[in-house]
Amino acid sequence: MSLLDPEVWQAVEAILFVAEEPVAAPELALVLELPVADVETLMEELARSYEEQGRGFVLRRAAGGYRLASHPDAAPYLERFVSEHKAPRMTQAALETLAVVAYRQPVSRAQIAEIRGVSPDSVLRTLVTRGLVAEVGRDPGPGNAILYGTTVAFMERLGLMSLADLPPLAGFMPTTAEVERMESGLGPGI
Amino acid sequence: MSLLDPEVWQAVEAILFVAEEPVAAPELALVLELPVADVETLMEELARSYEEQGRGFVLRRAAGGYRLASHPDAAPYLERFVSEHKAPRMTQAALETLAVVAYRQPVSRAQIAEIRGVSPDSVLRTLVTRGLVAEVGRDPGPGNAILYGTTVAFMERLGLMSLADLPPLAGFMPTTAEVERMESGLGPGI
Amino acid sequence: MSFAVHLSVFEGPLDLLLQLVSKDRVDVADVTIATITEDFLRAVDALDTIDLDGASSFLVLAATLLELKSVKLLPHEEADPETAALLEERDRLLQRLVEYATFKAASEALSQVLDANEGYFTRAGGVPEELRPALPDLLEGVTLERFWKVAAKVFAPRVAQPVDTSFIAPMRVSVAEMVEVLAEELRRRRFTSFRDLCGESASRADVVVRFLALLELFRQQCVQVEQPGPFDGITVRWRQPRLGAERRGDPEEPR
Repeated sequence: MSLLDPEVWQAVEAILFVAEEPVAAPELALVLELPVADVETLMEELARSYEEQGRGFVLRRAAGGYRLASHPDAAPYLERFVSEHKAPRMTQAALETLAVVAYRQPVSRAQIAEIRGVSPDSVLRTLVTRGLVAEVGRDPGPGNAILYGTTVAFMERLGLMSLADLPPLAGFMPTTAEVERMESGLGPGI
Repeated sequence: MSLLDPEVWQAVEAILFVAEEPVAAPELALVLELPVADVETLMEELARSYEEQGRGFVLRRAAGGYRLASHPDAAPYLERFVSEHKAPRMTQAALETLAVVAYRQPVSRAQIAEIRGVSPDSVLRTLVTRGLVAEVGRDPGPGNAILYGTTVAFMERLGLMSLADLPPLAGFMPTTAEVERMESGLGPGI
Repeated sequence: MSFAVHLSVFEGPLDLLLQLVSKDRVDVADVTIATITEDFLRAVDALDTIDLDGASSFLVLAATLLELKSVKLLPHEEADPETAALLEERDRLLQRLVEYATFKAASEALSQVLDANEGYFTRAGGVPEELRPALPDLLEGVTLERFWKVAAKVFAPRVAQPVDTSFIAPMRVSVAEMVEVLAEELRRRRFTSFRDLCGESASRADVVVRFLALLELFRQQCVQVEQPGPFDGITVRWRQPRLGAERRGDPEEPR
C-alpha cells in the first residue's frame, strides 16, 4: 500500500480506534505493509489533521506506541456526561459477587464461580474499574490464578474500619427463609 | 450552545469516543444543552461527514442510542487487534440458545433446557463470555434460579434499536403441513 | 432406510427427532413411529459422547419413542386410560417439537442478521483515568445491613431442585428383573411370540417392561427376534450361546 491510498488512512484509524492498548509503529507497519518510516509520517499527519479538524480525540504517543485519547478540551463535557450518565446501579449479580469477594478474600474467579454458580468475568471487571475490588495476589498453586480482595474504598464506603468489622456469617448461617423474613422486616436487625 | 459552535462537535465526538454503550439522544441533549431535535440533526450530519471523509469509524444507531464503531471495510486489518474477532463462528447450539434467551427473557437454565431438550450450561457460558447474554436477576421461587436476558451488546451486534425490533416469533412457526408431517412421524391415532 | 444425520450432542434429542420427522421420505405412508424410533436409536448409538447429561437427554426421549412404538405392537382399546395417557404424551412431544422448530427457525434468522452486521467493532470505551472520580457511586443506597443480607443469601445452602420424574411411568417389575424372568421362560420354550410372552392379562406397563427386557436380551445376543414388517407379530427364538461367548452379566445358561 501507499501513503496516498485512502484505504491506509481508514485502516489505521480503525486500528487505533478499537485498540485497547498503544499500538507500536512496527506492528502498524506489518499490518499495513508499509515501511516503519512511512508509518511514523502517517501518524504525524494524522495527529495534525485531528488537531486542525477540531476532533473530539487526539493521537498520542504513549509508552510502546500510538493511541487515541479524548481531547482534553472536551473534559468538562465528559465530566458532566459521566456524572449524569444514568447511574449504572449496582446489579444483583455485582452485589453478590462483591459479597463473595468480601467474605472469602483472597479469592479466585474459579472460586467465585463455584459459589455463585456462574462465571463472574464481566461483573468482576466492573467492580475492579470502580475501585471496589482489586487484584491482591496470585494463587501459589498450579495455574497461578489471580486472587481478588476488596479495597480501602470499599471499606470506607460501607463505613468499616477493618474487614473484621464485616458482620460475621460463619457460626450463624441463616437459612434462605430466615433471610427472607429479615428482608421483609420481621426479623431482628443486625 | 449552538449547532454551529465547533465546540459542540468536539464535545459530542469525545463523549461518543469514551462511551461504553450507545448514548441516547436525550442524554446527549442534556450534556450539550441542546434541544433533542438538534442533537438528532447533529448526529445525522456527523454520520454523513464520517462516511464522506472515509474515516475508519462510522456512527451507528443501536440499542436506543448512538455509538461509534469501526468501518466494516477496515475489518480485515483489525483481526489482530480485536480479541472478539478471533472468536469462532457461533455454533447452532449457541444460536438456538441465544434465540430462546432473546424471545423468552428473563429465562432460567431449566426453561432453556426444556425448550432445547439439552442442558444449555456450556453454551450459556460462551454467550455470557461473549457479552451477548447476562444474568438479569433471580427467580423468586424455590431454588432461586439465575435468570438470563440479552445485553445492550446483543442489540448492538444485531443492529437493533430495541428488543421490539426482533422479528416476531410467530413468523417462525412451522407451517400446518410441516406440523402434520411431524404428527404423522410420531404415530397418528395410536 | 438409512440416511446420514448431522448431529452433535449439543444439538440435542429434539433436534435429532425434528430432522427425522422432517426428512422427505419417498412414501409418506412409510413414515411411522416405528421407522422414526429405529432411526433415532441408530443415531443415538452412533453418537460419540462422554457427556452424560447430553446422553441421558437422548435416552429419555428414546424411551418415550419406544413407549409410543410399543403400543403399536399391541391391540388396544380407545377407552384404555393408558392409551389416553400415551396420546397425551405424544401430543406433549409434538408440542415441544413445534416449539423447538420455531426457535430453530428464529435462530437461523438471527444468524443472518448477525452476518449482515458483521465487521463493526466498538471501543472498550472508558473515561480517562483523571475523570474516574466523577463516576457515580456504585454502592449508592447499599447499607452494611443490606450488604450482609445479600452475603447471607449467597452463602446459604441452595434448596435442591427436585428432579422431574413425571415422564417415568410406575413399573411394578424392573427391566433387570424381567430380563431374568424372560430368559428363564425362553430357555424352556425355545421359540415363541412376543404376544405369548406378555400373556393376556399384562398391563401396558408390563408390556413395555417386557419389550425393553427383550431388547436387552437381543443386545446380549441371547435371542433372535423377527418381525416381518411394521405392526406384524414378533417371533422370539432362544439362541444357544456360543461357547465362550458368555460375557459377565449375561443370564446364566443351564448346562
